[in-house]
Amino acid sequence: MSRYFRNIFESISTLMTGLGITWRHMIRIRKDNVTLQYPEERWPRPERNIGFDFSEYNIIRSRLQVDIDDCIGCLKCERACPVQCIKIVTVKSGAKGEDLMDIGHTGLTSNGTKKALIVTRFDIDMSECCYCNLCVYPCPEDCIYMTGGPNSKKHPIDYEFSQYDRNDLIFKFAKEVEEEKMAKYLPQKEKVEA
Amino acid sequence: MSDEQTKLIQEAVAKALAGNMDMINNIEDRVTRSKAKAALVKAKREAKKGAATSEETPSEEIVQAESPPEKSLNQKVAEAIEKKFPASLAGDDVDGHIQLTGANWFEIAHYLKDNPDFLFDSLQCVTGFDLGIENDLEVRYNLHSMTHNHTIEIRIQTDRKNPKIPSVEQVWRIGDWFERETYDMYGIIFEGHRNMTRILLPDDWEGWPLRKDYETQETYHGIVVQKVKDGWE
Amino acid sequence: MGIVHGDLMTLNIGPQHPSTHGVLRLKVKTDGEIIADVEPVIGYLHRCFEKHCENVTYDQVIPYTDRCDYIAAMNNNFGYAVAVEELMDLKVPERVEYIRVIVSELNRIASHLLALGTFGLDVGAFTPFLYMFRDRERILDLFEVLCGARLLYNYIWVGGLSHDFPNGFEEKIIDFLDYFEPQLDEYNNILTFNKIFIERTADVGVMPAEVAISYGVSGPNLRGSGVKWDLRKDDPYSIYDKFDFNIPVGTGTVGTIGDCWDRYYVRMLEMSESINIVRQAIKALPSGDVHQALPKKIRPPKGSVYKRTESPRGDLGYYIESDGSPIPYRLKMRSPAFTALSVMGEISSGWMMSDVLAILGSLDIVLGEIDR
Amino acid sequence: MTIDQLMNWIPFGADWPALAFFAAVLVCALTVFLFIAVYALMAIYGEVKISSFMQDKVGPMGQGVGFHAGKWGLLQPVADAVKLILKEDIIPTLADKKLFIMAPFVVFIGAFISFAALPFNQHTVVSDLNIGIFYILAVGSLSVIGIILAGWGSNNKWSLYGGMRSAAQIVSYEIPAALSIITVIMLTGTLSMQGIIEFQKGTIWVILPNWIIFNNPFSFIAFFIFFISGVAECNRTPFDIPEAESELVAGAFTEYSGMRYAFFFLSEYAEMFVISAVATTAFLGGWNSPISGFFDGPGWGLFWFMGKSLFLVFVMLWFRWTFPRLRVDQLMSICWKVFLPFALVNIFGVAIWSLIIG
Repeated sequence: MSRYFRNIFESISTLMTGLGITWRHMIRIRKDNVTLQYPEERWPRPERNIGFDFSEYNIIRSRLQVDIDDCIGCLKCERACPVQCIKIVTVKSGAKGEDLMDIGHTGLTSNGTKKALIVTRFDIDMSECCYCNLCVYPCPEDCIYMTGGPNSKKHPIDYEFSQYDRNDLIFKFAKEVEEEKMAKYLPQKEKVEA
Repeated sequence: MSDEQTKLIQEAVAKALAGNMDMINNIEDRVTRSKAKAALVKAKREAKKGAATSEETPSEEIVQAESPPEKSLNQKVAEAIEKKFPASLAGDDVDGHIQLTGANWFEIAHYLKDNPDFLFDSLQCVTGFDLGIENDLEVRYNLHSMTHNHTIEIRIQTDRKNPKIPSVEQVWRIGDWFERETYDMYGIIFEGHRNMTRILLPDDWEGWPLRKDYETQETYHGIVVQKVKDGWE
Repeated sequence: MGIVHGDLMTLNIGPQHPSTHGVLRLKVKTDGEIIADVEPVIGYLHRCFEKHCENVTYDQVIPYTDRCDYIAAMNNNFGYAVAVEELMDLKVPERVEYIRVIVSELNRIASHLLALGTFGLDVGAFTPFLYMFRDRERILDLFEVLCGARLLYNYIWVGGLSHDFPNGFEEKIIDFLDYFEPQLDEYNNILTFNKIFIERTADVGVMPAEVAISYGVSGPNLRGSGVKWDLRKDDPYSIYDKFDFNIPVGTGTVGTIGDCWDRYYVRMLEMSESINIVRQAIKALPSGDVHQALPKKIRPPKGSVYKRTESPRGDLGYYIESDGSPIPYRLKMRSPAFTALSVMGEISSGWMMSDVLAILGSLDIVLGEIDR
Repeated sequence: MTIDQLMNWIPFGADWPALAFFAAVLVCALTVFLFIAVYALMAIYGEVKISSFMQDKVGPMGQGVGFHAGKWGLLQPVADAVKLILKEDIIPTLADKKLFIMAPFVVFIGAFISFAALPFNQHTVVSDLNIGIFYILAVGSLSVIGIILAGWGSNNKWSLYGGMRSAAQIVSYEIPAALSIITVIMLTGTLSMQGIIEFQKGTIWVILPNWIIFNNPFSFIAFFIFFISGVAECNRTPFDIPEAESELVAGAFTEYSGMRYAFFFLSEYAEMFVISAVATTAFLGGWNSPISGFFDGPGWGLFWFMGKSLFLVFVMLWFRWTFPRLRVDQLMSICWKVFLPFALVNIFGVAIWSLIIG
């Protein structure tokens, strides 16, 4: 019998405690509120450049961006990708390190490396990308990176790149060149392919 | 806790240790009952500890007296199996693992689980294995003992064409799902398993996906299985 | 009380159901409200993890391990890294070990918060769930500062880490812990010791220790059954032997040992132990380079290894067989949630409809890890 | 205003009494329906906001450019209503069509006609029945039939579970609720709602209002028994097992969508108001001001009545966003093992109390 009443008493007291907590939260909502009104207020991006010494490391997970002028076509990023969402096709350029203006090919990267290959195709399928960042580390020219963060000078952050069609998520970075112009740079059908 | 309760608990624990669980189960008050059960567990554990220490001390003395090169656990287990089930070992090399023929596997499993020296009461992992397109299939069992805190690995090879291994599902209950998973991926049939069906893949899947010679189905329910993405040759 | 046995009704809980924690289907045979038999049907989320692993290199496996137990991806990374390091006989710098422990313990807290919150949701308490998610968000924010990702980190690499701690990160963690510790009392007040919650969970779904061991149940579920077994203490990997912490076990405080409430409360206590570990680790955090031991190319020697680590859900084992190439010959993941779910049929028959979902919630399964 | 007054105002009332009666009923019905609709929108908004505040978030907020949910999300319930109206009306092929269509209306009728006897202030009551409180208890339990119809008619196992649970629950909780009301009737000696409120005028112990809840310790307990049983009758958490979303998906309402679902929703909120209003009337002095002699009058009466009722509705919301859900057998055991004995003891207690003190 005493257990019966103790049960009732326990129920009342513990339930009142619970009610008290929700009440406290309700009247303190101005202080406790955690909601962000999304389109107007954005989540503050973690401060990267302030506290970080490791500026060479790109620690943001966002859309992949390629500076195609710096790309030497070494295929390291393609091999590093665990989901095979990067596709690169290159062609041997006749003259190493020379600008070929008619197809928009620059001979030197911003690091000063002479380019031996013309990148004719550089596609990234962001619908398959798993944002693991593994393609970023091996790049010798730092030309593939995730947008924003330390790279915001090169490219602002782009988290919200939603599209209506899935194929619009395939980003093509290589410069589009007509085939006739390209033809004269193809050295006797020696296509290098991964 | 009142004295009466304490007395009751002590009495009940004493009876339970003697094998009569009725008294403990008949305690009306839930709190007292749970306390009694906790006390019983504690008492049992202490008894076990006492037994273990009393067992360990003489064996240590023997080791010190004879001082032969210390046997590894794998060797001990292999010897015990060889003694109890002759001709069930396949291969003498027992350093990393113990290779069995698989003939008496169910009985050996029971023995390993119940033998007080080993007490492998937990089956950690069952790994199906393909030794190569030309070779056999293999199943690897990682056993673990909660009491002694030691582990061994047991491997059993089986024919690729007709893979069959005795099931240990009734020894370690988790073997049920592990063996179904292995069957699902390798097509190894575990004899004596009560529900040998696919577990992760759909029932009408063709082939055994983790075998090295597996080839993807052309169509599944009329849908062509794409090997390469559109425009991604 | 006699029970009249009528015809049994088969009821499909899932694959689309609010509280199956993913795409799980429970084939339930019921006699009115009483459950006669439960058969979990899994595989709806099978993503060929093991087949994938046989086709990618060792470092490319890590993003895949993230996606197995996506609630505690750090611990999955950790387990995999430890296993490959043992295979390669690789020694990692001390700072790396400390950082690994810190992040995986933080992730353990995050994972337990989700587990407890959704468990509360399963028994109908909505508000504690959101409180716990609010605090879990803070941990995810910390991880975002750390490695840029909120859920799937790819942070712990074989032989090291992808990044060092940013400057001032230790203070951020301490800030968080100072904020978080009092919150545990609030959770206890609003949910743990709520009488309705106790009524719903105490004495329900009792899992005796023998059953738990036979079914290979591990982690908090096993400890809830009163078995003091924690790989961090009993088979210490990494540097867990340097820390001083307790292993909470279920004691049957409000019911029987091994009931849903015990499993819940063990997780609650484990969170404060994790806080304790993180505090110790931050205090002792040495300096150093986290990248120095990263191998240029991961080519483990021939051989196999089975390594277990303690993930928030239990013993997470990786069986790796290497043939000397940079691609694993065979990689098997022994996922703790897989074994935890298999016990479902054993412990839930005889209970009522509502209890089945309470039991399922208390087992804390992640379907991504079960189906792989 | 009673129906009789309304009939007197109607010009052709004397010539066509039947027609006038019909017109008066129609006017009242439309007014009540409008009231329920507006109140339900407000209650939904309140529920959304209060639950959000309790959970450290702010709920719907219209901000920035464009036509969002209005200032502070005030238009959110309107948007919800529009969405529910425009939604496709789905009737499962294998459902029992007649029952399926009928169920929402039966449920709604139960809540709707209860409003006929609610005294909003000294004059505003559709019909001041002399058995008002009895009437409300009687028609209030109509909704259980609707829920069983919905559960059976949907031809869905979850719905069936929900319907059966709901039947057991509502029928059981009628008993403690009715027994607690009996204590009130014993004190007041009348079944009329207005009569009960009239009884509670004045003060007791100098400043405390002469409400029945303060009348004696037994009626104090009776109030809580009645209110909690009422929560159970409305199927609100912690007693929402008929629609327990984590177990039964949506219980009896699983197969409903669009306007039909809206009717269930509407009647749930209407029923909450009815329970709160009855609790207010029977225990909290109805439209009486808490400070006797001040703030009286029809306007204040309406204010006090609505204020007290809406506060009780708020308490129901508060319960919902704090507590876990009970299991079905625990629900029953609470009803039969706790509430029923207490309610019975209360009756004797009140009887003895009024013999000795009164």
